[in-house]
Amino acid sequence: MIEEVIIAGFGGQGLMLMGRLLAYAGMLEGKKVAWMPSYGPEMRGGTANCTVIISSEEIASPVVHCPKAVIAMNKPSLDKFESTVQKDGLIILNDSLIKQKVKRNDLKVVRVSANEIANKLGNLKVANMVALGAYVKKSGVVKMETIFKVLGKTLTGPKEKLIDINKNALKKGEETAIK
Amino acid sequence: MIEEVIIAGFGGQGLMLMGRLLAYAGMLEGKKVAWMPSYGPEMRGGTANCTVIISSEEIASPVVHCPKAVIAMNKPSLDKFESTVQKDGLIILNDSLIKQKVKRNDLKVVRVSANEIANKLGNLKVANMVALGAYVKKSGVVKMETIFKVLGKTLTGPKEKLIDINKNALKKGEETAIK
Amino acid sequence: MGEKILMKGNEAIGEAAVQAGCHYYFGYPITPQSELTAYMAKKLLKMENAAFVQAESEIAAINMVYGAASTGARTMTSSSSPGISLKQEGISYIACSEVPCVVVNMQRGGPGLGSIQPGQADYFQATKGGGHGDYHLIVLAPSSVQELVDLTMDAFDLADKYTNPAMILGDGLLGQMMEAVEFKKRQKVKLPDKSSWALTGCKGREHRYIVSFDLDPDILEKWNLKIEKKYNKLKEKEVRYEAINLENADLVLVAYGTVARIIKTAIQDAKKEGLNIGLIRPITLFPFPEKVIAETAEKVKKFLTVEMSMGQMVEDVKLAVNGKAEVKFYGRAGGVIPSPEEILNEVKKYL
Amino acid sequence: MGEKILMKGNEAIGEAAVQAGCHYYFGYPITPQSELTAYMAKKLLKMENAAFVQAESEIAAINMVYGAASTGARTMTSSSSPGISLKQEGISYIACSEVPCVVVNMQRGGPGLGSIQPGQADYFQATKGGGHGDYHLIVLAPSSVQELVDLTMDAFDLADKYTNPAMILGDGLLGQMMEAVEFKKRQKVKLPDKSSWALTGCKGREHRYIVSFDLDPDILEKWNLKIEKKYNKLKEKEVRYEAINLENADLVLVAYGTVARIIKTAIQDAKKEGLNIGLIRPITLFPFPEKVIAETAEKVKKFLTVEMSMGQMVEDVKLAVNGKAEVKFYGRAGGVIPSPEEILNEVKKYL
Amino acid sequence: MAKIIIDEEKCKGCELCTVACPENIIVMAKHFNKKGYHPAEQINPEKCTGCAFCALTCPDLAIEVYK
Amino acid sequence: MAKIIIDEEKCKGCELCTVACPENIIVMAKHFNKKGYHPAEQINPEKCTGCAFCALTCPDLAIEVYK
Amino acid sequence: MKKVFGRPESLTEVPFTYCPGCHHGIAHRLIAEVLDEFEIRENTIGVCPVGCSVFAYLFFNCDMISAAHGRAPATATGIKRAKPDSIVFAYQGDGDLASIGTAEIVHAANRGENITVIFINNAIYGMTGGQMAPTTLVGQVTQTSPYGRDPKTMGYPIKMAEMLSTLKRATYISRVALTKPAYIVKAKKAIKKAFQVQLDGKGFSMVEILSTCPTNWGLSPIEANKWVEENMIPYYPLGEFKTPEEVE
Amino acid sequence: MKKVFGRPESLTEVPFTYCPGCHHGIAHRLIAEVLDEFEIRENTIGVCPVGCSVFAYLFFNCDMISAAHGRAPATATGIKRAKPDSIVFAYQGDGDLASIGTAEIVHAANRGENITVIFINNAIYGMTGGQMAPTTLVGQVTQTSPYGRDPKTMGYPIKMAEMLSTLKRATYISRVALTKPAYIVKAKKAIKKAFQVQLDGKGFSMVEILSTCPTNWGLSPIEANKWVEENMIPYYPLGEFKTPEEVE
Ligand SMILES: Cc1ncc(C[n+]2csc(CCOP(=O)(O)OP(=O)(O)O)c2C)c(N)n1
Ligand SMILES: Cc1ncc(C[n+]2csc(CCOP(=O)(O)OP(=O)(O)O)c2C)c(N)n1
Ligand code: SF4
Ligand code: SF4
Ligand code: SF4
Ligand code: SF4
Ligand code: SF4
Ligand code: SF4
Ligand SMILES: [Mg+2]
Ligand SMILES: [Mg+2]
Repeated sequence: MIEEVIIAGFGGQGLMLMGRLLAYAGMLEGKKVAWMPSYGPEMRGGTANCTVIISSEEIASPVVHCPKAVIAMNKPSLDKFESTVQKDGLIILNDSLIKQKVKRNDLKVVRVSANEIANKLGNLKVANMVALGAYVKKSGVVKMETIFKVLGKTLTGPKEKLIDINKNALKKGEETAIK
Repeated sequence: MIEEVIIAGFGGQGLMLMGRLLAYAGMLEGKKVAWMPSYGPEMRGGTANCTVIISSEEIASPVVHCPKAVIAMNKPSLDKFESTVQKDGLIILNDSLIKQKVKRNDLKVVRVSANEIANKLGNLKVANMVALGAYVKKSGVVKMETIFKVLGKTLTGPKEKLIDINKNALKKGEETAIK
Repeated sequence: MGEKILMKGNEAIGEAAVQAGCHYYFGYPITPQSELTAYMAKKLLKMENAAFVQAESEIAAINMVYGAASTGARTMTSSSSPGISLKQEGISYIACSEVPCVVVNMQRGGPGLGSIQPGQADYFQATKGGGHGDYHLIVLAPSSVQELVDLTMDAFDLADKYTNPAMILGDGLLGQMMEAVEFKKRQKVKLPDKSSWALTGCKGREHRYIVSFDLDPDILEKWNLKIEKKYNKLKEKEVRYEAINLENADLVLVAYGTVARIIKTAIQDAKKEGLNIGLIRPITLFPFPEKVIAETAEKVKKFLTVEMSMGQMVEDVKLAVNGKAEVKFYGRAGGVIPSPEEILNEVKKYL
Repeated sequence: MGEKILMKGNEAIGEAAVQAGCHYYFGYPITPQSELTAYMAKKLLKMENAAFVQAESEIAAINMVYGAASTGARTMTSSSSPGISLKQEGISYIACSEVPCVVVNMQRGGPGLGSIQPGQADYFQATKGGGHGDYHLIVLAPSSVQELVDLTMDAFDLADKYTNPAMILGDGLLGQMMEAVEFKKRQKVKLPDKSSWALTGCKGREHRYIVSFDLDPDILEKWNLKIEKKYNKLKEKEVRYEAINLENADLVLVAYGTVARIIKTAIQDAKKEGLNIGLIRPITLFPFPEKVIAETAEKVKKFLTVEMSMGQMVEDVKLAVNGKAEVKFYGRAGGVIPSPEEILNEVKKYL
Repeated sequence: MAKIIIDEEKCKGCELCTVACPENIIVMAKHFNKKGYHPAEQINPEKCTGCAFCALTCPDLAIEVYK
Repeated sequence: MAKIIIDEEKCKGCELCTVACPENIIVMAKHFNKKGYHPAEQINPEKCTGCAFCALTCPDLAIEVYK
Repeated sequence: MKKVFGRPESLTEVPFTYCPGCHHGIAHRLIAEVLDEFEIRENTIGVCPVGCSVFAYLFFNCDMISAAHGRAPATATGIKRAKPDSIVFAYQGDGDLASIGTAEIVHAANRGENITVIFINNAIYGMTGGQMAPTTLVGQVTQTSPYGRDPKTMGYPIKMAEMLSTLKRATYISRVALTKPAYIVKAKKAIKKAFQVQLDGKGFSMVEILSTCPTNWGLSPIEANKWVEENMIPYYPLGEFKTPEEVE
Repeated sequence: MKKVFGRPESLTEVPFTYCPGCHHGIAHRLIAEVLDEFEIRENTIGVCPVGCSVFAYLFFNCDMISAAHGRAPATATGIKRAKPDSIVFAYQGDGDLASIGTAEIVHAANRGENITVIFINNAIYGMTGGQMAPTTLVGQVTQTSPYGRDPKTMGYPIKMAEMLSTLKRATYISRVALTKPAYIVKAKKAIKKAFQVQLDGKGFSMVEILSTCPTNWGLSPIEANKWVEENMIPYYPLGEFKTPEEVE
């Protein structure tokens, strides 16, 4: 089994954290994992992305040109990555910021109003967790419990109080994925 | 015909000038010439030397390990170079500063009291010309007139007044070589 | 230890260095290796008998390394391509003085300011001597975050063993990616003791000095010959590489670091298509695994070297093959990473 | 002109540069090339529309060259081994930006501070790229004071023609020795006009810029490919070498610069002993005269490369010979100059 | 009588103009621009004096002032 | 009562000691030392006060002072 | 109504790549306005540094060259010596000018090179993600001073304007800020004066601009401005340190 | 009678390679005497520069390292950081310290590295045969200022002691000369003070020594001393520019 996902959006949307949580979870579930960020000044204002690979085998190339799934947190990301997704692949998109339709019709598409939901939860910053929740549910790459466990290990000290709202965001995302 | 001479002594004894005059003269007589100084901090206080090659053919290697002749202006130079002179070669030595004998007996040796002679002429600095005069005469590598001509071209402006004393020094050297 | 943790390549180098007893770091920020400098700051600034200095420049950094390492302390600096170019004079001094230390180069696209994407175009500089004079670095080329850890630790041992600067030649991709790593307990290797040369103050002994020059060329030549001996010993004893199905391979790929990883995917894909492709992955770039390549060239007649450069290591491959087989080259430059697909297509051209 | 004058190698380079229209010089003193810096000061400081600046360092000097040359002016800097190492970052920038200029390296013994005696151990640095990234300098290797003059003038033409930095790779001996030289009238060569890229102020045109980077690796790769084209053209059109009795030679020596001169004496001595020894003297080190060597290797089966180094150019010789003949190496390091006798002895070993 | 024009797409939502304006008539819009920022917008423009403080402060030259 | 010892072979004939000596009792010898310099030598030593000015100024530590 | 404030001709149409609220943009605009007002755009060659402003060559509508990190003053020297009739300015960050480029700025100033340097002091390495600069304030937390800058091992923030003012041929040296319209107007005056010195052939001129880096300071642009006023200005006094009058 | 003046233990028996009358020799002796008097020879590591004093490692009877040209302060920093309990001094010429090594000396001083720097200002590049140094006087003729140093294109002689004194962590900075016994005695006091600052862990200390280069000045040693007194001292005032008291 090998799962590749590219998580893309604006710098500042918490993309890197999404990826790290995912990779961490994969590791805890005994898989081989690799996390690869885009880096450099492009992150300044512009769009950024990271790639996560979770596999039962050794991971050879850490560079993914055609991922199984894409999480597009804003419009430019969808424009950039829609075409790269593998046939019958998965796209999670943040329709708070993406109004247009996905052109390809072979893809599974989950639209999540991440920003609105996050706003309702009281913190726009957790929009990323909403999207991640939807992805984890839909792809089944790791168990949601593992993500929760990782959250606990990651958000420590002052950040600990943020665990609950992040969990709720993940759950909300999960729900939208079920519908 | 190819003639190689190493001119050695203390920095400050005017060795480089001796070599340059010689090379310049060789050039004026239509020969191929090369002048090669020792360089660097060793010149500071310590001994210095330069090599002059005058040849009717293209000069291949400018580095001379066994010269036809050596002009030794001080004791360390004699110690260093006596053994390198070619068989039956020539040594001009400044016996104002070199008391000991030349060990090899295959060599033509001319002892010149360069400092004393120069002092008599009124300027210790022309000791180098005394030795050069002896060498030019003994080796016959270039004509003394050519050296005079070169002196004229080299000592210009304020230095012009030094031409005569240098010529005299050369002549005195010539004489010692004849005796 | 023993348990796996998820770590960024650059930080993994830092942790490995600290665990290898490197408590003195001098560096200057540059993408894509800045996380390493930051990691050393976090670690060393709160350690006893340790020092982290953000130097005013790469030049200052390498010359601080020269000083610290001359006292016998394990010392490291790191940078990326342009910054490494600035260290060349200092590296030449250190190699000539035979002072052990570790220099990390997480290569980026070049030349010039280039790009900040991964590259492999500093191979010549690292292996032939980008600095002046005859000298070599011990050059190690990791291809995973775990290997970054293991080879960083080895680099310090090798540097001490041969009193020679060692270089980790990585790239931006290895530095930026995260993988699960394990800091294994290592059995102590016996290393020469430094008390015979380190500058520690001359209490109870003659004063000594560390210099990189002598006005007498004959003496300087003796130094060169002495250093040369070390290099020959390195070639004899320390060559490392990974070889993958060379037996009756139709073609053998030669690549190091990140590219070698990508090639493994290409080789798997090739198998599916019934193609039997081999791989020789040099782990030490200096000393270069010339023997295994020469031997392979007796059997396999087609070699393809793949680099993220316009063709540098390929010269060492050709020197090793020495006309016995055909050596082709495929490269991407300026920070572009080749894909398994394009490599496989390239392979097919020559089959 | 036309008449012969006695001149020191370093000063001859300076006079040649000025006559070639190089009126901007930026340098920093170092033995054994300081006379060149001094000569440029004497000449340029009393010229109109000219500049001599003693830079605060070699790094400042090469970056001043970058600026001055970017305006289209013929510009030069010079140094010796350690100073050249410090220029590597700047050289990589200039090569990437495709700005023509001339860099002189009068090599000394290395590595480190080394000695101030002549050396040839910066060959790798000069020809493979001591700086980071994929680039090459046009490298010219004179072996007499007259050739210092002629090749310096050629260097400026080649640099302009290929908008690429050119290097004169000499050594301390050539710089310090005096020989009779002639400044021949040269027929004007047609050179590309610089107005298409030089920074002159954007009056009456779009603003333009000279840069050495792009964050998009694909664009940077295109630059690399563009530069690569130039290098291939250089290899095709500008290779220069001197060949001496290759016909039925028992052995062919390969050497450049000072060593090649010394070898000529050895060859003469060999003749006296009835030995027929050939010589290939590369005049361009990049592009390297690989074709003539490859062709010679079809006939002559013994090559001996002689360098004042531990063995650098010999790799390019082997690459050219590509296994068709035996390639031996003899070198002296650290500033030692080999004698004709020892070279001849070495030759005899292989006959 | 003066007016300003804010180029929504140039705006990066830094809010510096909002504090620079002596009339406090610049606020941040609720919606996002293409870059994903909440752009600045002017409220009761009739109050604008054309002092150009907003434009002076804008790092991205998103504001033009007319008088 | 004091005295100095000048090591002829260490001396480089710079003459600095001759001007440093308040008693003007250091002069340069006529002969050369092995290095080829005229070494400094002390005249009428009885005048020496042992002030060590000569030694202080000597760049080559050629002078020792006893008291 | 006519436009009383718009984009200067000396800026291209390319939008800045800087983070929201970053002062680099304001500094760029002020320089461009000065080039416009002196009508020297077509005769100007600018040198951009390595730093967040590495892209400045895309933004300034005049000939530009991108120098190696810290070497902008050397490259500017080369240009000015080869084209003395052109106007040359170098734009540098504090890592670029005050750290790796220390020798180059000191000696360009000491030689009295007839160039103008705009020095963006934002107390941080912006482009590389927030490491300590020589100008980083005591106690300030950065990637490479994670426990705050400790003067015992890292020294005190270096005052370049003051240090360079000790050099005789440094003709005009001043320090300005951009946190409010009044300061911005003053800053422009200083930049104009600096270029005037160059136009008059009077030698080296430099304007140090206290700037913000909201991204790496971890502050909003508004908070960042406040931080400059409350922390930087008290340590880095604003004003002119050297003016042509003081130089014979 | 007993010996009241002889060779300090901190000097080896190796005769100096300096030219007749060169002040390097005096400077060496003074440092050695201070090491003797503090009894720190066995705990001292010295850093020699590239310059005529490149051979200093043969002369000083303590552990030594020969740094790259201009980088002695960086190398000294590395040593001191790795062995804080040792005494570290760097010996540098004016080309080494004030030209190529500008960044290294400025930042070693600014960091307040607890090292001592002896700075030999002889207004020339001695070892390379007499080129202009940043400290060369106006009008002075050298290999690279053949028509005399022209301040318009080469700037004025740089006053390092004054410039470095603007840095807070530069604890002790003074300038001395060696042209007469009285000065030599003062010079030794200054060097002793500088090492005392290091022994007290108070930070960076530097003594600038105005020296002669008879060889490249083309003067006799006696004339050279006169030249220092008549030309250098008036431009480079002697005295202490920074003392520990002034530093909190
Ligand atoms: C030789 C070299 N060293 C290091 C770097 C990495 N680098 C790029 S920008 C920069 C410093 C940026 O800080 P600053 O000069 O303050 O500019 P800012 O981004 O803050 O405006 C560094 C260290 C480089 N590109 N080249
Ligand atoms: C990188 C480098 N550049 C240049 C040189 C050549 N060089 C040797 S010493 C020196 C300067 C000597 O002058 P100074 O520092 O004043 O010392 P001094 O000889 O006057 O005591 C120079 C430029 C070198 N060795 N290394
Ligand atoms: S011009 Fe002045 S009043 Fe009008 S919006 Fe801008 S700041 Fe406010
Ligand atoms: S200052 Fe400019 S960029 Fe910032 S919010 Fe106002 S208009 Fe937008
Ligand atoms: S000790 Fe004093 S008096 Fe005696 S010789 Fe020396 S200087 Fe003269
Ligand atoms: S000072 Fe020393 S070296 Fe000079 S003359 Fe006197 S004794 Fe000789
Ligand atoms: S990182 Fe800082 S300096 Fe760079 S653009 Fe962003 S805010 Fe400006
Ligand atoms: S050259 Fe000058 S500095 Fe060097 S030793 Fe001679 S006198 Fe002293
Ligand atoms: Mg900054
Ligand atoms: Mg000096």
